[in-house]
Amino acid sequence: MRLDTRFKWLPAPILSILLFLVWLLLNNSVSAGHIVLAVILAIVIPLATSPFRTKQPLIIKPGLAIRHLLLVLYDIVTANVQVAILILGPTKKLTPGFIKVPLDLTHSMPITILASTVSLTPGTVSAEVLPWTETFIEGQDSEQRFLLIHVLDLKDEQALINTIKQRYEAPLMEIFQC
Amino acid sequence: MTEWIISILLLVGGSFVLVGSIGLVKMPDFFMRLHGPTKATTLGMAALLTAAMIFFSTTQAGLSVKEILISLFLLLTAPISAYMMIKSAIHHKLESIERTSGKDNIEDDI
Amino acid sequence: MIQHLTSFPVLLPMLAAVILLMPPCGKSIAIRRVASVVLSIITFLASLALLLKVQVDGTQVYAIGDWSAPFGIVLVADPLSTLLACLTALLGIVCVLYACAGDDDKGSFFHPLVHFLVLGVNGAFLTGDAFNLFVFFEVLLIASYSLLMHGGDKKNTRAALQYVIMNLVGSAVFLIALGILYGVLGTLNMADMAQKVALLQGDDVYLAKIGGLLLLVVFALKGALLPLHLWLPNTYATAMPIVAALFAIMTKVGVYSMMRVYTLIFGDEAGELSHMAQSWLWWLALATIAMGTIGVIASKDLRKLAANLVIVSVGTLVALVAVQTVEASSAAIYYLVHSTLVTAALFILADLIGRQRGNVADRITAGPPLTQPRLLGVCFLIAGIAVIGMPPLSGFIGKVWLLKATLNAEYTFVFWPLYLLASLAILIGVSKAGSTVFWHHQVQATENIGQERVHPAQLVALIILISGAPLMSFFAGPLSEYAIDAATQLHDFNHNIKVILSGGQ
Amino acid sequence: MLETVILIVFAMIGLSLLLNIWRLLVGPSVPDRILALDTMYINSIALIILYGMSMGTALYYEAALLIAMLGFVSTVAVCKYLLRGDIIE
Amino acid sequence: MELLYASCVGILVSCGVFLILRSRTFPVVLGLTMLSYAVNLFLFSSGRLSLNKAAVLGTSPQYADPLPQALVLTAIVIGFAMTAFVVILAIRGRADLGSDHVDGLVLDKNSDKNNDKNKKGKV
Amino acid sequence: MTLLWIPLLSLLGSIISSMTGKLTRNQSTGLTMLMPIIALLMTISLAPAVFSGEVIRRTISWIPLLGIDIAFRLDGLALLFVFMILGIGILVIFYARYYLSSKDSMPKLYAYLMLFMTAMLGIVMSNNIIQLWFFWELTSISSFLLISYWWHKAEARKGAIMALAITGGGGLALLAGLLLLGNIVGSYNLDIILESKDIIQAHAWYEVTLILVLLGAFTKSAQFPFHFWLPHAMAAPTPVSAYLHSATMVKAGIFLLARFYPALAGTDLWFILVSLTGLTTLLFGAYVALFKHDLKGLLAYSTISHLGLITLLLGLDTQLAAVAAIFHIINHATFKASLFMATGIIDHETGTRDMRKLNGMWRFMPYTATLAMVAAAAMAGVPLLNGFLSKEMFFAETLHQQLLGSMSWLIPVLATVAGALAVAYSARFIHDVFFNGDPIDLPRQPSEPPRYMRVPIEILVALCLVVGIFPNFIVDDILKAASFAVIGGYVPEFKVALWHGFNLPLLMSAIAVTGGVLLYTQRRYLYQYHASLPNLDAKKAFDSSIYVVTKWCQRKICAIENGSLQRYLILMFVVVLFFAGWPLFEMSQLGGQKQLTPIDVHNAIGASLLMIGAISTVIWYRTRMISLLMISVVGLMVSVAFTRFSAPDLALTQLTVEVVTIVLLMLALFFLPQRSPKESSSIRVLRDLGISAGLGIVVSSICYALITRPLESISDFFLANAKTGGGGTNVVNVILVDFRGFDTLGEICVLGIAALGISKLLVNLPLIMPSHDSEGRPWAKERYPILLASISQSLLPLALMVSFYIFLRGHNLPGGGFIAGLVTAIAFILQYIAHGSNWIAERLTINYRKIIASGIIIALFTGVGSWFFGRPFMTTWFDYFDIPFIGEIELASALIFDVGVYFTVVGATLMILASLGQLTTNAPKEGVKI
Ligand code: NA
Ligand code: NA
Repeated sequence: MRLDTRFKWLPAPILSILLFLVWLLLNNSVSAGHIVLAVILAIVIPLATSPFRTKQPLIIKPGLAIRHLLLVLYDIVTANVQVAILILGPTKKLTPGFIKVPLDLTHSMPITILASTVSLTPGTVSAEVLPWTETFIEGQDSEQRFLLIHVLDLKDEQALINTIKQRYEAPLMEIFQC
Repeated sequence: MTEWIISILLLVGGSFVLVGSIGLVKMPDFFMRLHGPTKATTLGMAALLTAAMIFFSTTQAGLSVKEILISLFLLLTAPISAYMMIKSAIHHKLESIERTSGKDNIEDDI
Repeated sequence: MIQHLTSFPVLLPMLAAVILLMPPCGKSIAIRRVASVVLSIITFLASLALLLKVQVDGTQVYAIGDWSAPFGIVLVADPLSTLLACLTALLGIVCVLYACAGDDDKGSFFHPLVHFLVLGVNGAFLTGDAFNLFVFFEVLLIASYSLLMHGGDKKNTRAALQYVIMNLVGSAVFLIALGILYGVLGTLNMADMAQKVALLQGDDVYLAKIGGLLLLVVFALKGALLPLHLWLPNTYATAMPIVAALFAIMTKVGVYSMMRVYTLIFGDEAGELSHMAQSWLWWLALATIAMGTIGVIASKDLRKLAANLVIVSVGTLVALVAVQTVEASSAAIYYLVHSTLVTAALFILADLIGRQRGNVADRITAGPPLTQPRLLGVCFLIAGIAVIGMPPLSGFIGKVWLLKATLNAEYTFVFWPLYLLASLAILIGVSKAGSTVFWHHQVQATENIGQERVHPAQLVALIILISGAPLMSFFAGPLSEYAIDAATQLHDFNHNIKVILSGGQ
Repeated sequence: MLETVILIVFAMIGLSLLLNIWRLLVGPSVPDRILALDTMYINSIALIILYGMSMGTALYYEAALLIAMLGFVSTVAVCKYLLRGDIIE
Repeated sequence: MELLYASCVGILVSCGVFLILRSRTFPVVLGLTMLSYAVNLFLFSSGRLSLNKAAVLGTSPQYADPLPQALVLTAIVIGFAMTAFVVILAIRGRADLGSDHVDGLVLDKNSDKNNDKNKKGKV
Repeated sequence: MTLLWIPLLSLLGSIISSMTGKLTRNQSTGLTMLMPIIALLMTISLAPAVFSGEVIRRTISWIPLLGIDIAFRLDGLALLFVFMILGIGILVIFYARYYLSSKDSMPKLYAYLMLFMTAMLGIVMSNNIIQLWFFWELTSISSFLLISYWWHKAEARKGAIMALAITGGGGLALLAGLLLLGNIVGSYNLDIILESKDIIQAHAWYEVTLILVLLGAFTKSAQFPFHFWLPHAMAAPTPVSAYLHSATMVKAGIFLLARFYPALAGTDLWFILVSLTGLTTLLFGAYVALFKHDLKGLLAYSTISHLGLITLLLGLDTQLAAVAAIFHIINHATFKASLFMATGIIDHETGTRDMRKLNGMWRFMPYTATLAMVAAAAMAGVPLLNGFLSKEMFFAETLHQQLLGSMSWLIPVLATVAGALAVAYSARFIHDVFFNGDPIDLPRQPSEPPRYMRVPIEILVALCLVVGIFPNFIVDDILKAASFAVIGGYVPEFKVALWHGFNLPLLMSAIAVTGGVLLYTQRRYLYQYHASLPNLDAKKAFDSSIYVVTKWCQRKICAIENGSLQRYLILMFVVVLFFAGWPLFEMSQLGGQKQLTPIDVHNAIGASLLMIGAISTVIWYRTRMISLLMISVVGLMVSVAFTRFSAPDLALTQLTVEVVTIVLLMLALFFLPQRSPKESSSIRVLRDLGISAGLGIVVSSICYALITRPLESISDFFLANAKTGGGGTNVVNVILVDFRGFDTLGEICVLGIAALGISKLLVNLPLIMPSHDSEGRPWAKERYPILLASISQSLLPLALMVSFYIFLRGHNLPGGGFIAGLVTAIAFILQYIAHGSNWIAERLTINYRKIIASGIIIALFTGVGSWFFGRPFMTTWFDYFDIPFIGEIELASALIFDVGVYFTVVGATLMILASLGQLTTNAPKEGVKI
């Protein structure tokens, strides 16, 4: 796990890349002018906003990250169909439930990514990060954290927990090397 | 051909959006209602935006991909909105339907 | 630089306000005070210079952004608007100076807000564009809201709340009126509007009429014309007196706007809509005078008294506006300047008197003797004589002039008796108030808690205002020439249109 | 064909919006209403995108973008209010 | 469409005015907000309604009237500033006067009596 | 030139005497007297010319455009009055030197007296009627100051106010009359007016004018029923009374009658009004005087009576009556002034003026008594004294008049009765004070006054005697000159003489004297009768009527300005409803000729959402949280409507503003109660519904009428020039930053001021922060949910980039500094919500006030920049540059202006929200019940 980049002027490389792309996307243009501007912005904005970011683990394995992203997107698409079916189907048959997924992740950003993934994938919505403490201390794992999830149609609790942990949490831990 | 693709994407997107809203109306408790809008609508939007992207790329000069950005924002924010809403629902001690399992997993007073 | 003079009365206060927000003025109160006074004097001098330029070169039209009317916004500096800009700047000096004695430190941003208020008022006076008028109205209103709460206690929170809400509704009405007028006339420059109004046909006439009448509502609210005057007494009486003194000019903005709108846009040349608001203005003005007079008699403290005198002066002015003759307008111009200075002086006096009377403050009851009875007594006498309209001060000339000007108006037989009775009531009310405050002492007036002497800065401010009355009387000759000149130009429709739409050539 | 499809989708979105407002009106709880409003924001994006497509102009794109960004902020603010009362603490 | 538009404006005006006439600050603030929506729509419509004619040069053969749009923009901003002020003033009023009544107190039938009470309370 | 100096000198005297505070009393008196003495000498030097029939004039231009000049004239009438004013004035000043106690401020009295003298001189010498009024009112003011000289006494204050109220009221009537007069004649010049008798009397306004002028004269000269102020003015020091009520103040009214006699007299209306008023006053005053126990009271009513006499004379339709009137003016001035002074001595020496206590003064001050008795005899009309002569003339003229037709005999009879009453009260004055046994309970032991205090009385009494014995020798010239001025042109032959032989007037005099003595001796019965009359106290009536009026006004004001905002608003809405609604009914057809746009389904749905949102906001307005959600729907739909109707910029602005507003309202909701109580009655709700429905209908009708009509506007210009002249293709934005950039400058000022004002409002704000929500739930403990915190951090750079994007494209495509600013602000607000204000404060140390100021400065200086190119403020500049590799870019000053806008918006928005947020963070949270 690494929290700082090698370059002071590039505190958040992924963010900078994202910003670079976003600028080009916004302007629908890859003209030289916009590329120059995009580069400048991609450097200036992260620097300017760096006080407003708490240190988070860097992505160590970008390739894996992209693969994971695609996987999540795929899951979103396929599983949403299922939700649509659940919604359109008879509601009486649904068996909703709350489950707690134990977390191995200890930093807020990876947890956020995991929670978002869970929320976007079918049948589950992240509800809480438990237990609640006065201040969330990044990287601290002395106390076991859980993710409280509401499931629209809960069939097998343990299976779902395993799926989440293996399918979504494990790759994240690998991406961030934590 | 592109017209077909656009049409299909539009219809799919529209359907998902509609399904999300149906879920909002149809589901018996707040926690179940949350699922439709959070997911189906987001996906529906993505489909619609893709349709728009193709539409503008073909009808107007040059590629138009900025619609991706809206999808990106939605993907970023929808889970957090859902999270905040479910938090406030728990705080408000909203009743979930009886057959909901694992209610004891909810911790009080957060 | 001289060719940009027209914009100075507007731009200088804005600059002043922002300078006062920035270091070093933002930090040190001493620097802020000096800077504020100096800047307000500069604004006044610039306004005065503009006035002289207008006297020499005639009406100045300044096209902001080099976009001439009717497309861009133009500032129109004619004798009337520059006179009022000068008056505003003068009040600005007085206000800033007076507050330097310590009032400015009772809340934040006093000095910048005063300059912002002057900006708004001057903008409203000088602009030739209807929507820009709205913008400056809002500038002066928002500044006034903030100033109203300056150094405020619980009492004026309520007044401020009501004042703000009333004016927000007023602004909504203003926008609707502008929407209608634009929707019918397709233009925003007031001179251009005037031209277009004359060409209206069919049902469009009535739509424009609604627009015009709604503007009347707005101006009546700002000017405190019956029945929209109700906010004023409380607002002015609870505001810090120096702020109320500055506010003396704000009702005049309403009156001024009526003058502009109902002599230019809906004036002689407006065809079917010509003078459409005249009879409304007339009767409302009379009712306002009556109401203000009742208020004067009923006033239990000096600030309320001054506030009600403001209402009477508004009624009087609007009655003159309603007559819509050059003579009446010139009387109105003279009276406007006079009444602004005098009522402002009365607010200040109420404050100074109140400070020297301990708990009794400015209530019109027996109280402890003042620390400086002679100084304040003489000032009150002067202000009182001026406001009553007795010789030898400016009020008497105003009174003679306005009676003379209304002599041949319709329904003079209502106005004259009413006005004369009101004058009598004011005479009794003010003399009773003065006699009670200065001469009627409590038997056991031993404790003098709130006694403080007049600060030199306050004195200078007071003298500036008070000296207006004798000076305006002494120089009534040239002033009357000026007023008549200003009024003549105000009513010279074709000349105005030509000048404004051709950019002052 | 596209025009017809757009019209159909318009109808779908319109229907969604009506469903949303129905939920907004009947509640029953405040979070329910917030959810309804949040959904409405997102459905409005769809509406605006469709307007853009039906008129063939991309001028309204930014409006959609801003709703996506800002609708979130108001939802968060309202939820924070329910949770803590004080939203900026 | 024009009729529908005008009706919407009318409804907004009605609702706004009704809320403004309530006795507590919060509904009044809502009413003012509502009224400003109505006014903005009204002012906007003074350039007439037009579909797909955004006043961006080169995007369509005909353009909507850009002037009212600019005016409404100004009006929105000013309205926002005013709303912000009145909201804070309402908070201030509640804190100062102990009530969120627009008159700062709950008025009885007899206003005279009440004024006196009010005074006593403040001295 | 000399003419001007006469009033000027006395004004100078006023100023000089006010500065003599440090000098001794004698020096002060001497200096004060100097000026009027010089003036008197000047007047004397002018007298021969006037006697020879010349009218001396002097005019200085003052307000020529209003016809108001400084114009003086000296004719016979004026000369007579100038002599009286200066002469008696000098004597009074001298007398006051001894009268005032050491506690009283002498400079003050002298300054007021001299001011008063100036005013009187001004009245009598005016040749411009507005100037006349000027001095007329000046007498009211200066007499107010004089009467209230002893302001610590309640009766002095009240007397002064009463005098001011009555004479001031009369003054207003006079002003009206004079203005009408001036309008009839076409000039305010007295010369012209006096020559325009025929025009005036033929004019339709004559009656009104006459009545108004007479009102002025009658109030000033204390004619019945306006007399009552005069006795109360006796609260003034006696020198003041001696001056005001003998020769000056009250005579001003008489002077006015005499002055306008040539122009206004001669009609039946004049004769009836003037003579009957005079007659009533004559009788009334004489009657009341008899019963006054206060010496000054007696003199006051006697003054009223004598003024009535003079008025009656001026109202008689014979020319000699006017001559008699003028003669009596002189005589009354002399004997009344001396009587007042004598009273002052008695008061001064004994400490009382009550005739019931004062008895037998002859023994203590025989010399003063003699003087007083002579003067009183003159007042009674005893032969060998001046009073006798003018009374003879008066009796004679009452016999010559034909005023009341067949009832004309009544006047001489009543005049004789009045004469008898005068004799009776004069007798009482003499007998009750100087004889009639021993004094009772005098506060002081009486003795003769200081020698010089008697000098003025001696002079005046001597005059009474000399005039009474040698009338031709002393007053002939001046009387003729004055009469000439009053009657105008031909003055009938008259002969003032002591002896006219046995005739009817002599008989009347005899009857009066006998009757008077009889009355006095039998006064017991008269007193009993008088005591049985209802006691009408004018002062009480005046006070109580003022009280009643004041209370009435206070009640009305309380009832109208009841502090209820709802009432004020309803009034405004009703006015709007009326003004906007009424012309609608005049329209022949509401809809216009424009082609209507068809309705489509989704628009209908949007509109219905908007309406539902609005209506539900109203329905749920008590549950504030829900109504807030409902109004958000409206805001959203308004933005959608803007996109639908081709206004992308508006949609963007509306959306961003909407979010900030919601955040703001959420903040407000925390500090305000969560629910509105139910307090409006159903009738009230019904009324409100009616008004709001009415307004809705009216506004939508207007809206419909507008948008169904074709429009020709100036906008084509903007469309045509946006690119070429403004350098941008987004016309709305070009209007905002260029064509109408001035509006935007004002708008950012509004925003900045609002932020300043808000932070001002928040200073020392005693907050009430609930510890739980409206349903009693305590707040959640988690302040900053971690998921929200981390996603907000990620959104900030994105949002900033979007805001930069929106900013940059604004000139050419929808966007601009304002929207960009709001987006930036909202991105930061999200940080505030997610992390709290302390967290931000640690990381962002910029002062928002400075950001606002810099924003405005940038915008302002961008505008000013164009001055350096010789262009007006805010003239924009733009150009296209071809930069290698990057391509063509546009640089425009409007962009810099927009930067200013951006900064102001960011600064203001954050200042508003953050300062409120900061406040709660620092305040302790307490449980306060709501
Ligand atoms: Na806070
Ligand atoms: Na006696």
